[in-house]
Amino acid sequence: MLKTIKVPSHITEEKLVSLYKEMWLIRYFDEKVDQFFAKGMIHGTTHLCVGQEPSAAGAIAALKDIDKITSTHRGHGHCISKGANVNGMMAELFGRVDGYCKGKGGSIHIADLEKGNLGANGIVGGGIPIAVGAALTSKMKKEGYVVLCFFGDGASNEGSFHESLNLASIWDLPVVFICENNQYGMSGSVKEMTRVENIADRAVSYGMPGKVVDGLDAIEIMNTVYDAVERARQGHGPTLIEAKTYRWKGHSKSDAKKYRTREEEEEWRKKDGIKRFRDLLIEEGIFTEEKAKQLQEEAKQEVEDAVKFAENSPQPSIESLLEDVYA
Amino acid sequence: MLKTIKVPSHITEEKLVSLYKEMWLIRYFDEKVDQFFAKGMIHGTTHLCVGQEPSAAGAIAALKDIDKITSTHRGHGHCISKGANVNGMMAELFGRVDGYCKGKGGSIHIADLEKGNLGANGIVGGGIPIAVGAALTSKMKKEGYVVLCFFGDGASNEGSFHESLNLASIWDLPVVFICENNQYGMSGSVKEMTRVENIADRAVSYGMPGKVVDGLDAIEIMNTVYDAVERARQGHGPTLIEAKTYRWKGHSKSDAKKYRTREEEEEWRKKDGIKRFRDLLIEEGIFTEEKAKQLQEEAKQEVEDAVKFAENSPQPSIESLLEDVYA
Amino acid sequence: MREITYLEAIREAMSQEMRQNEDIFILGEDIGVYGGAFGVTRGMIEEFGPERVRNTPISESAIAGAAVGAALTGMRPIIELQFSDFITIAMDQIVNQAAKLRYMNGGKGKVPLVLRTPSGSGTGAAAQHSQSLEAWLVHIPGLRVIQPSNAYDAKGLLKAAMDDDNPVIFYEHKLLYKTKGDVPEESYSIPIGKADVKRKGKDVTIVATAMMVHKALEAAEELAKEGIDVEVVDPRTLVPLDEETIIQSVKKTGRLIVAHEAVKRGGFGGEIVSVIAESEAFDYLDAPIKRLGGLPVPIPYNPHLEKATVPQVADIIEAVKETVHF
Amino acid sequence: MREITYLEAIREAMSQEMRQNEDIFILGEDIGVYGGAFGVTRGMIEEFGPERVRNTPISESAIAGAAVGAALTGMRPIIELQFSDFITIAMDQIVNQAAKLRYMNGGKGKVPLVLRTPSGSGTGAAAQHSQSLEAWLVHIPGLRVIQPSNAYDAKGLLKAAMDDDNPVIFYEHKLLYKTKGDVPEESYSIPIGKADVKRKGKDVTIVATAMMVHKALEAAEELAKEGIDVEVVDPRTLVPLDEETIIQSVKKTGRLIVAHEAVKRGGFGGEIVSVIAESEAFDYLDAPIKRLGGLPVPIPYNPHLEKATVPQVADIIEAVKETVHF
Ligand SMILES: Cc1ncc(C[n+]2csc(CCOP(=O)(O)OP(=O)(O)O)c2C)c(N)n1
Ligand SMILES: Cc1ncc(C[n+]2csc(CCOP(=O)(O)OP(=O)(O)O)c2C)c(N)n1
Ligand SMILES: [Mg+2]
Ligand SMILES: [Mg+2]
Repeated sequence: MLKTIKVPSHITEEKLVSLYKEMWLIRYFDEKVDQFFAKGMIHGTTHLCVGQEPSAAGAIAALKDIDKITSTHRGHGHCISKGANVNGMMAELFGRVDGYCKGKGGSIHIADLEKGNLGANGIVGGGIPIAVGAALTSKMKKEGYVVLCFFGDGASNEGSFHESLNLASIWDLPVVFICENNQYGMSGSVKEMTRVENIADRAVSYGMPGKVVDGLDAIEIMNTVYDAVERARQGHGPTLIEAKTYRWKGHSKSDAKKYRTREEEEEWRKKDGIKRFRDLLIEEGIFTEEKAKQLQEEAKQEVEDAVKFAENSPQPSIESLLEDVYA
Repeated sequence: MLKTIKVPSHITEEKLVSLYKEMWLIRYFDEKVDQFFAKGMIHGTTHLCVGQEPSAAGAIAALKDIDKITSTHRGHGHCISKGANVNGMMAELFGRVDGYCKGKGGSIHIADLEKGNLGANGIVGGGIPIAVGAALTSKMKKEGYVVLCFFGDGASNEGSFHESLNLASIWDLPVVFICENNQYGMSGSVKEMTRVENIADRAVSYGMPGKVVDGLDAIEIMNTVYDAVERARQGHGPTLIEAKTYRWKGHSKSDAKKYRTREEEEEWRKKDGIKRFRDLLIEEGIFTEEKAKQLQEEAKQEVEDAVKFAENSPQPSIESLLEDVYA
Repeated sequence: MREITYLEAIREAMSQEMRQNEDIFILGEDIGVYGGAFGVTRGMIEEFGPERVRNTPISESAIAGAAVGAALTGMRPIIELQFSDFITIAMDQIVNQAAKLRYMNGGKGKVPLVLRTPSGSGTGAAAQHSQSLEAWLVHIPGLRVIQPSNAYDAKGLLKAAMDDDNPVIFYEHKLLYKTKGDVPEESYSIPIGKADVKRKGKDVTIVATAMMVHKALEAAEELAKEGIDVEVVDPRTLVPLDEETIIQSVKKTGRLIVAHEAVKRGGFGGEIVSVIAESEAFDYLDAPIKRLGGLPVPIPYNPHLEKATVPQVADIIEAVKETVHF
Repeated sequence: MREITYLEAIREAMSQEMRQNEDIFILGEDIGVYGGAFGVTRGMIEEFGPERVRNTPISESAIAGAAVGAALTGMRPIIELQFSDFITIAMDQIVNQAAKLRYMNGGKGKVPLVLRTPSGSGTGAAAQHSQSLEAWLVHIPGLRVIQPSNAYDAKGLLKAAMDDDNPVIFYEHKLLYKTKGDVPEESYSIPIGKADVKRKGKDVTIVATAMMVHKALEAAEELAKEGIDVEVVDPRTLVPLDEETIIQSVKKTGRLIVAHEAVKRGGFGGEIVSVIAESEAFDYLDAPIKRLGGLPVPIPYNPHLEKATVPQVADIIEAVKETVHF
């Protein structure tokens, strides 16, 4: 039994420990990707979730294996937390055959259908109705799964957000909407781009519950998502959850970050959710500082291994170009 | 000075009297159109606003001449109230050269730019962002006008509604959104298609005021719209107003109305807003029952004249087909 | 054989398949007791219930997206889009999601959905309710595009569409809904990608789609009286296109006219013309190819103007004569 | 003359015009201090302020619709759509509203807006950020469609677009942004509807757009070494299309190749082919026409695959040789 923290009943101490490592895996993965992009060794673009690890890891920890997610352009964290292996992810970023999409998708299109990750999406808001549809399948086929639908604050201004939440609500679908409000779209701050205090306030428009959580508190996120997911699983319909968070890096490959101050960045960095989680687990006596270090190192190593894996994976053949369009 | 009713300061007794006639003009116009469609004498389709006259007439009465409106597929009432002449409207429905669109637009595309009616729209929700853009012009050019944007309950489930209200709000644009909630989209009842008590509740999502009014009470509508319009004119941004109303007729040309009961229809018919307005004016001593009758007759006659006008208007020439595509 | 309408054929294809396959369901606006804007689903909610004939809010983007998500996870949704003009609102989900998901995933997952939608002019519905935008979809890899011209084809092709594991855009034509034809009662499938020679002839080939098939056949009857023997080829499926049948026909006749209702500029006709201009049939051409298509204007409301906007029998006759007498 | 980039030329055209005309403003995502996804508007908010360089929420449909409403009431908005793939979301406002309003109103009102948007592949942005969908817009009466291939054309055509009283879709190409060219400092206008012969030649005509103009010119240099004299025609504006220049060129060379990056199937190439196949130039053709266009797949992420998806210089050379040696 945990002393000071409450967690969903299926969350064991081991799970919390692995969650800690998972957050480091996400961070190291994205840090590595950042380096490769900077060096021009990966092409295209990418969107890093460094700083946002708790909302990915914490939310997905609340799910069962059968549950599904839809992700976004900023999706590496969701992908890892939903069980993807970083080898396949890195290989995809390198555009290689062993990548999740055989090199055809790249960063913003990684999907891991086996693990229930229906995919990142290059279209802001594009995944929201897809999540609703996946939830409809669950309901119609009585499959018992819930869909956790990730999107950003910026996406909540898209029409697809509105239409999807309404549809999910009137059909009481097993879907939980989770807005990772990292304060900015690309450069547009949520304060300038909306006139609501919280994105979660928009739940009113769909007659569904709206909850605000601290996006850097993995435990709070986990509990809130868990309650919403179980509510949805029991047929009581969707919830809109907003996790207040921050992306440490620029929006994508090149971003001078003129739209925000270095002070603001510093303030948010201080609130590092991984460190906070570590302190909590130490306080709870779940692991020691050494163990924490070791896990962190392991995560780092996994990313290094992933790079090797990716580098060794072959380029797709030109013949493969025409494959996979039609089923 | 009126005894029991409060109206905006620019509303004179004469205006109230003419408003009464205007509502009859709307009703007779649409009744006549209904007959012609039934007889197959007008082609295409049309959407009648019989029963909804107070929200069209009352809302537009609150405007100044410089103000603009955007209308919907169910737009004859808005059009008449914004000052259009029924001759040109009827001619348009007949597809004749003297119609508002020279016969090229038909019922769902009548616009009267001179009078500030930016047009009906065949796309549900299609006019909402256009209203926002027109309001942007007013703000940027300091033209001082406000745009009154009409749409239905069904339209409030479109993405364009959401995006537009958000945009108007963050830019503090002089636009007032008025949802004529007639309880149904085509066949989808607002109760089944949303999970909100009031469409006006959705104003929360945009940090703007939301107001519910009795859509059959022309005076209440007028006052509420007036306040919102003046607020917008003073630069305080948009308001969402919902007028609860009912369409007496089917959705469009052919509608068996299986999605609602005859009892429900009967109940709403009893609440006829024109009759109510008449009783009020009589009570206030603004006119007598005879005068009311006479006005009603005049309205009827105007519609008859419009039919004659339309019938006498020539068909457009085939050569005109290729004209008017580009400016 | 039993005669039913094009509309009934579509409904029958859906109903028969829904009886067989629990995974199929329909979603769209007013498809419940209202029966859909054109009555295609009339009676279906009574048979299949509101879970499988799902009335939606007016939210085309969510309708399409929900269908994509449902298809990706094991259902086989049919979207009824009330008017094909509204595909403008569903376009992102159809083009950027449905069509591309499988490829972007490197061949994992599939999106078996059918989007049925009525297109075309002739009902006085004016500019925003009368377009023929099939050329847009033809341009998008990952989609199949079907455009049946009669009741028999509609039933068989819709069955094939429902059986297909890919997103299929199924264009119906409003003016064809009430046209009748012989249709077997039992379920049958017409292979996607097989054109149909609706009339054999030797002097000139007309490749026509949807309503234009009927106008071409009418023109052919007229022209036969003058001794001109017209072959009418109906591609039926635009993607994949049965190029072979068209090429063979042109090689035989040496003359080609392409007729569709959609605006000529940028229309599907250009694809047919190009297929021939690039093929071995090019050498067999005895006259320039002619396209007949909609005039470059939005569809006007007035019935005379509306009619004049799209090719009519007389236009086809004139084009054939010019081509034959070139 | 002064050399600047395509991107700078576009910015300069906007800035010069905005200094002259108070009614012009830009709206779009991240066009403020961020300078837009590609940096086109960099520095403009500093000069013109946030009222005239309006950062919007991520709401493509409202952005487009607001521009329509503003244009209809007297402003002259420029929409910057971050990637042309997102036109799928703005499509209803562009196609059903902007393009049709004037016609539906019987000639009253006008919608002078410019929608600028980067298209094309080559940056590794993958399937949802690399499309070339200009053919869709070509099909819609009421729109003008412009696709400049170099800095000089970009500046002059954008000026013409801003001067035009109709909705204009202005396709920029991502890979062209950094290309340099001679561009006069003063404002100038290139008439919409005039093709440009980018290279004179007598053996074969290549009609190419955007990036393909450059590839065709490169191919032409190679081919010149082998004594094949290629004429490269850049339509520059797809609607209206300068059919005359293309027809004259083909009459002269007797051979035609059409090259665009967009998917070949259903692409704009079909229109060019058809214009020739229907014209008097048909009789002058000594070889079948060839279209070069994108393969029928979504744009893949891997750079080698991505490149192989769209026509390259070698493909053009090969096509020319086949055509010339037919
Ligand atoms: C429909 C659409 N519009 C614009 C973009 C470009 N874009 C990519 S990410 C992004 C910002 C998204 O903001 P948000 O939803 O808050 O997610 P975040 O990037 O902050 O994680 C934008 C504008 C896009 N990909 N799709
Ligand atoms: C985008 C779009 N979807 C669907 C339709 C078909 N349609 C026309 S009116 C209508 C119902 C609109 O309901 P509401 O907004 O409540 O207006 P009302 O008809 O009740 O006045 C529908 C579904 C359309 N014209 N446009
Ligand atoms: Mg964000
Ligand atoms: Mg309604």
